[in-house]
Amino acid sequence: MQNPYIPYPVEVVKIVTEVDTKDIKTFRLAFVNKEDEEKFKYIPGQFAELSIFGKGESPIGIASSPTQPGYVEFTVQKAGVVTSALHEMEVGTRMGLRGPLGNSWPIEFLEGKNVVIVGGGFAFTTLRSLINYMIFGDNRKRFGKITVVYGARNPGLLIYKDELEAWSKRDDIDLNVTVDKGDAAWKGREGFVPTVCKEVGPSPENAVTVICGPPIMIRFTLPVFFELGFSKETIITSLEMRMKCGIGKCGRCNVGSKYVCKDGPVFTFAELDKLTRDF
Amino acid sequence: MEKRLIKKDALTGIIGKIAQEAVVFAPVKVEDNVLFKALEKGEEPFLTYANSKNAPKNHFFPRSEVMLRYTRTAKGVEFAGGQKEAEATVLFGVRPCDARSFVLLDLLFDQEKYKDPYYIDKRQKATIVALACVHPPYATCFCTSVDGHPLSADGADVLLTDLGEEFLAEFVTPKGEKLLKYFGDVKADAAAEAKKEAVAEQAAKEIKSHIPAREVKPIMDANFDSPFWNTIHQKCIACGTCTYLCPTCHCFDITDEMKRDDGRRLRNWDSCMYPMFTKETSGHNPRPTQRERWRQRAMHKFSYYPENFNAIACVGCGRCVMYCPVNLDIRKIVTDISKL
Amino acid sequence: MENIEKKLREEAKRLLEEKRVDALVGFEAGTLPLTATPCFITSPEEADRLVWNAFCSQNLAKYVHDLISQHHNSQKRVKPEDRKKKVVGVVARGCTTRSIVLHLQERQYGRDEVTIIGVPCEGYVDRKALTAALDGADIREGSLTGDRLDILTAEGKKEIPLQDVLADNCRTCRFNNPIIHDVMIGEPAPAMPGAVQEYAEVEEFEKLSTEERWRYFTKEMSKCIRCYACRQACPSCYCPTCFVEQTQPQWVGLGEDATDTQVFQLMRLFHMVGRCVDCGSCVSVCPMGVDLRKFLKKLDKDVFDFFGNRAGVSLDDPPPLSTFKEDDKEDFIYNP
Amino acid sequence: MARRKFATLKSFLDYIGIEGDRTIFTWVSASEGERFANVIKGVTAKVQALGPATKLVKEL
Repeated sequence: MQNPYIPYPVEVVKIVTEVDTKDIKTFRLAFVNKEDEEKFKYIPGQFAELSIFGKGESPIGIASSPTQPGYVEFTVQKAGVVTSALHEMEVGTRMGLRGPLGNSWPIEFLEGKNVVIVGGGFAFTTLRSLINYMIFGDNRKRFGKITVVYGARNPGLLIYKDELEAWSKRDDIDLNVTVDKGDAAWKGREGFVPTVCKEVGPSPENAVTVICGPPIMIRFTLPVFFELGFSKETIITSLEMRMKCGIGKCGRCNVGSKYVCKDGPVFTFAELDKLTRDF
Repeated sequence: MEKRLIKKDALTGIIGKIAQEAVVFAPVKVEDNVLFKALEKGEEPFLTYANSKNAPKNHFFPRSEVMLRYTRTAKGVEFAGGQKEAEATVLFGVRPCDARSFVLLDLLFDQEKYKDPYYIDKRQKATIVALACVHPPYATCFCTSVDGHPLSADGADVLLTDLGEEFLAEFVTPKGEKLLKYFGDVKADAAAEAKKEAVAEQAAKEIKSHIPAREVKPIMDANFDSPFWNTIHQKCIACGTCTYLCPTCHCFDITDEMKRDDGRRLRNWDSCMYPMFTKETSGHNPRPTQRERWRQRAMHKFSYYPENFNAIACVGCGRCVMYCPVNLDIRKIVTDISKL
Repeated sequence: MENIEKKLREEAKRLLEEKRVDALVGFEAGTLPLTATPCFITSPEEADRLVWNAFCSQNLAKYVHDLISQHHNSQKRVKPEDRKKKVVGVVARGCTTRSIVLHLQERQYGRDEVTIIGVPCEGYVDRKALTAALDGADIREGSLTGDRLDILTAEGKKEIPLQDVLADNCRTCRFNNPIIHDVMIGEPAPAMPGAVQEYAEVEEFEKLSTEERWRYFTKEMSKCIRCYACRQACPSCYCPTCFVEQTQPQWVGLGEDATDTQVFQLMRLFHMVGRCVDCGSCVSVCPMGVDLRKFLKKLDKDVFDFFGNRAGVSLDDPPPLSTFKEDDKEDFIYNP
Repeated sequence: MARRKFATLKSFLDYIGIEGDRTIFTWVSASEGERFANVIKGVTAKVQALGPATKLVKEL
């Protein structure tokens, strides 16, 4: 019997400090045993438990794409016991990785459709995974128009700056990066995500919106998409809850009868409507 | 199914013999508590008990267990599963309500995807000898409202029923039949079976507490935001007594502990009654007050579990009713909800 | 008692009608025989639910603290001029008022935020002692007449003298009448005869050897299942985050390791120095019957012996650990 | 106030069965070098006489 609580040993091979405040870093982890990578087959939108021995585990969305073999990446904000310990780590440190866990972005459902991706702040991680997956090689042909709206409070808080730069040069992806308030060096767009979404005004025709960000952003962005004509069935999000086991046993991350860890984290708003709200 | 009759005074001897080949868990009187625990040498099982204070689930899902052990070495941390392989055990004298709790816990821990090896290993190696409640022991017993019965063999491998002069032993599973050799060779006759039928009927009649457990799910679902929830929790002191004594509660926490270079990852019981249970690092708590926590506990047992597993997550043992320090009675809550 | 109950209801009704209290905490009949359970009343019509009898065990000051601090929190974001005052009424016996005095000394709320309906007390029934007296038999029906409990169990009828099943803290209670009150119901109760031997049990225990005491401590703590009922029921345990739940650093393990449980209990107990009013709530709520009082009473005794202080018996006394005298005990200080 | 806390703590630890000689308090000023040395010597001797502590010591 495979023990789902035992992590795979991994090694930190690269650390990127993403933001000016230095409290968000991306960790690239490589499997110590090559065969484990095979077992850790994941789909964008899934998450994993990062395991720091002596500290505990923390559920984090996978930021890399399965099209990037050899490693898995996680973008982590320093907050609690585990993430603080993680931020202290150096390249070469060994830790544990348990997963992949949860459902994923519904790739099959997105295929053949125009995809609108809306991200806010540091919740952009699994969206980055999805974008990299969709634009990788031949994968790109499987999807229609890709529109991205990504916002942060200020330019210093935008993550994956190099990739944003690279994406902006491609003509098969409509990238709209915005900040709530720019600084002297900022030449891009200024404005809140909901406003930018309205300006970009994607058509609901054969389209799906994937949205991930702070609750307040979601609250104000949803009406924009409803107004544009998107239905609750075509707006998809990913939930966050305090988790421990990640496999639907420990009993804390449920929203109604569904466990965010096992039945989620990805839900359509139509599905969420049916659940008793407790989050 | 094999059935045997045994003399009433033979039970202790049988337990003694089984104990020579397997670890036996049985109710034991420890000071003022009757505890379901591993029989130690020279310890007498207490078989005239009503029910144990702690639930026998503790054997499969202990208060605290090691999931993983690790050591800090020069090369980095090395780790391995900390699971001790379970020994063969016999749980002797489990009440039918508690035996049923194993069936309910199996649904969660032994799912198709994600099997819980800690629970399953111990569960597979345990044989359950249940002791029927010929006279349901407490006025708070309500097993018949939650798909149980005082003489139910659900979850048991062997069911013992006191027929007055002797015990009827029914070997309901192949696992149970492995214990046949300890129970003598007097086969039960039709008369004994008829007697059991009568006892069963009488026992069910003696259960006086009834709740509309099967009917409340749709009412609960429709009343998630009802003002009903605004007041019931007021006297709850947010202790975990109800969940810690409950035979079906299974929520847990995972924590790490280290001492010098050695560490372990533990899973400990946790309780939905605790404010910290769902509190996130950011400080946000999706269940910010005892109102949401109580609603969660009630909904989990009577709505979510039925939805996910088609079974009510309550066996009607009455422990939470009897030992709640402030008499927050789940029977009353379910009954009151049904009237909404 | 019945007379007291009648007066209590009248008084509660009056306070609610005159809007002198916004909410009132008292006891109502429980769902099991011979029990009472805390209840919360906000309208005069509900006053008839109130009971006052020998089954009212919890220290309601716990709820007074909770209700008032919840209210304080709810007012934090309100402009000072728009803040509302809330008055919580409480049915209080001696120990309950001691806890309130303690809260007031520790500046948890103002005297004007609580209205105390004082009731005389002659002790409450210890549920575990009652169960033990019945040899574990389930109580089907029961009534209290004078000093006699008439109980029907599955095994038959039984009579038990009330005195035999009173909680230990009640038998030796020195303060069974309210220390402070706004309204007093009935006449003060006579002193409890056991009060003179308040510390007899502690003195007996002190005579044991160190190892015997350690064995007893560890044996009792091994019963603990860490459900935290003791902490949750205690009116003096009101830290917003208990040290057990702090994670940075984590002071104590959360599992069932014996030393972790001992450390949890030891720390909690020691937080009660000069703050335990001997209400017995922790003992009465403990599902496993841990003998917490053996240890709490020692703290009480030491604080009285060393500093002449008893927790919560006077609004004028400062809490013993936040004051000192020149001639305080110092014979324990090492002097090589 | 510290004196009060220590007085009750020492008494309480002793009461639950932690040997009294394991809980030792004294005042030492930074200028009292010799006294400090004596205190440490005395405490070490007391604790050595008791042997290693096993009570409240957690083993994983």
